[in-house]
Amino acid sequence: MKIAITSSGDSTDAKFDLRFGRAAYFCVYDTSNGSTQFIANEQCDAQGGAGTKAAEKMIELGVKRIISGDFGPKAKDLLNQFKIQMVMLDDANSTVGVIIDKLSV
Amino acid sequence: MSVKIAIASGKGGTGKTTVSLNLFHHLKTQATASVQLIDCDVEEPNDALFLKGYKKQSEEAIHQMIPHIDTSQCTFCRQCVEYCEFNAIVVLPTANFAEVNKSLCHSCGACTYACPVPEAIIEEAHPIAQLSCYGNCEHTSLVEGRLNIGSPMQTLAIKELLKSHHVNADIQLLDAPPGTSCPVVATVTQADYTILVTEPSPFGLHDLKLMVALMRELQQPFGVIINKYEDNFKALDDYLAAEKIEVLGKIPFSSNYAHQYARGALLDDIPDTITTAYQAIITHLQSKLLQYA
Amino acid sequence: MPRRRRLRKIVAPPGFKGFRPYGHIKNNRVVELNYEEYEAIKLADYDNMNQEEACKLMGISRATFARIYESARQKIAKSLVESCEFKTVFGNAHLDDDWYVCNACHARFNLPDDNSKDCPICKSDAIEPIIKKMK
Amino acid sequence: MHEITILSGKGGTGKTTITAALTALADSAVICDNDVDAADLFLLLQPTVLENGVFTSGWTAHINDSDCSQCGLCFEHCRYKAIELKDGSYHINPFSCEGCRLCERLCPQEAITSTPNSGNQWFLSDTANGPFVHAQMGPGEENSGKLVSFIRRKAAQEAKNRKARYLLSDGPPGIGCPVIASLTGTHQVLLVIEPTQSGWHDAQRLISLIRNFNIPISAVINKSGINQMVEQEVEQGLKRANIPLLAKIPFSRVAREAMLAQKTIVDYAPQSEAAIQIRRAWNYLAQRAQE
Repeated sequence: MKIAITSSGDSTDAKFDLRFGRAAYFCVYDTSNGSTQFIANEQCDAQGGAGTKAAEKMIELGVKRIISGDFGPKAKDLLNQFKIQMVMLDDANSTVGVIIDKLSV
Repeated sequence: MSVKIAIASGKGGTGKTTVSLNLFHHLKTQATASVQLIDCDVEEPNDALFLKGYKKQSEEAIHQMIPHIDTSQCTFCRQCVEYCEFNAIVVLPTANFAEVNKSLCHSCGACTYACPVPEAIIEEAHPIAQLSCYGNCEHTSLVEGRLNIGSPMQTLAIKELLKSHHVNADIQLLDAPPGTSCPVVATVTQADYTILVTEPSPFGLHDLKLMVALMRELQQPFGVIINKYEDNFKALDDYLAAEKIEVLGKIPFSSNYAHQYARGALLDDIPDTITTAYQAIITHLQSKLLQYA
Repeated sequence: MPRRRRLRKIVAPPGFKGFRPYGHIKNNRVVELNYEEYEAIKLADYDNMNQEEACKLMGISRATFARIYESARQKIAKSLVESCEFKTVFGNAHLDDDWYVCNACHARFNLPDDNSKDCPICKSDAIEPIIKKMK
Repeated sequence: MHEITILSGKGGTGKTTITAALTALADSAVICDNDVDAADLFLLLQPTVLENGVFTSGWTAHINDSDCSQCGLCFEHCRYKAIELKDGSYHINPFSCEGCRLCERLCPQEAITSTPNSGNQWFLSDTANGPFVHAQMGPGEENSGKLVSFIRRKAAQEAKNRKARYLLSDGPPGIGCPVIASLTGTHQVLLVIEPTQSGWHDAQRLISLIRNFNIPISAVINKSGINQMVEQEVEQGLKRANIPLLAKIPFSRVAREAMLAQKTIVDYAPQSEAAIQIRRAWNYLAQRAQE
């Protein structure tokens, strides 16, 4: 299964990003082989519609679960329609790596 | 032929509403032509608060046309997504999914043009604001636009408001929103002449300068009314003289009148000094009215 | 940075969308009652709990409970006296159908497919719905 | 970092004057002027500019005369009536153009190009009361909401870099797009209410907007004493809405004198009733920030 984690940088040492649509990067973690892939969020500075565009990208990537700080109403609606699991963590100080470690235990 | 006069100011609280209402009131008593007040401050309309004698005559919605994608017709070619500059459209070919986000759409029509299928995108009306008419007997004296809370489409609401058939008097006073950005442009560009209301303070002067720059760039004729006038702020007089800006009048500061404003009783027992000031302004304005009518 | 919202647990959402007064002169006034305000009234005045128990159940401090409860009473009083309709609105409660909270790691999540019933982060099975559904 | 946004609904209620006074009271604060449309805070803070830049937002189309074949396709399709026929040739009125770029795509001659709007400038400055992020809009520039979001991000970044405790934001008037942009993510809102009918009317509309964002609100009454009846109504209304009233700042000439002297009230007349009341409000805001 593919899990996306919002990240403020392009490595597992980067801090978890609490924003979804305006996160700097998405880390796509594949549970089948433990690989991670970092995708830059082109829309993070978009003037509007960043959340829907991010959700659109997640759907295209075939992600089944997204871990972020919060989801805006537009993104929530869209992800709900595609049965993608949303997980909200209040963990501003963890790195992406720490969150992945939690997942693989 | 009707004349439209906009009342604007860069800064809020300089007295746009007070001046608009007073001009309306004094014009009504002095002029034979019909006069209407149009409240274009759709975010915070409050002219109606002060015109207690008038009854609400009618109310209707102002609409925005927002496209709807019919997924049974759509071929999911994503052409509309490509055309939409506002990120308002989501199309997922793999999932047969296509949707327009209403709060992001600017109604530019690019998607309907982009779409190769004739009936796949159809525009539907969505309410974004309320238009209300106030008056007595048959005549409508005040037309107010009121943006629905949470809607970001103030400029569109103003444009639609000014197009309404209810706006029809010989002299139309447009009470503009504060600031110098697009909602203000939408108001003053519809007007034949604009009155800038300022106050003698550093804030007032700074914002007046911005407003003057805007009016010059728009090439719209304008004049200035100094509200709450007191003698101790020379920088404003110097600026107006140096820039050769026409001063239509000065309304003296009156603390009694400020108390009256607070109560909402702007048009009862107007102090004589103030009435005199407005009568002078109207005399001054008459030449403009003739020029632009 | 998004603001952290304190979670307010709502045990059962109201089974209605609002109340309307009857036999009065029509007006357009509406009072909006938040779900959490509804819940506060229900716990305190229907289930007869004391504030101590009620605030624990809602997962909020006692002061916050008192504030919500007071506001609920004022709104209901206003609605009665001024004969205005009242509506229930979401307020600060998470009322999405299937949102859960993990008691072990405090992650909040939804369960779009019904297969897994464990916390997606720590795999704990100590999860509970943020709102128990009305049966 | 804790962000406090000062809003009023109606313009001219004294938001800027009060924000300026709060900046003098807060230690370790970054200041941000969100009222980009009529940015006046800098007049009181007298900043020294450290950094500045151009903020681009949206597009404006332009027709190249020599390539235009006068087909009128753009004129026909523009929903904003931004394309005008003047002296036999088509021109784009930049003030009406919304930047949808449809005309650019339609033009068979490729005679239309769009350029990013660059009339807006942002500044990072130093003031006696802390770092200050502000902006200046080009006249008639579009959509200040995006500029507001931008300078708020800038200010938040600055607060993070300097490890500032507070971010004080002077908000725009109204309830539209710029106000919504200044609300997202703020920790608490201070309402400045003028006890006049229109001041209270506008504040109520603003309160229902803020409620959608679940942000804690507190309020001060400015120009207190201007009308007792309305003031009572405001006080009761705030009580009903569960909004704490922190201070009542009397209607006096001190505010105007301080403005003419280009100083904040607490610096100009620290013993005045106004300064005392503002200090009281700040104590509450600071305490709430700790919770």
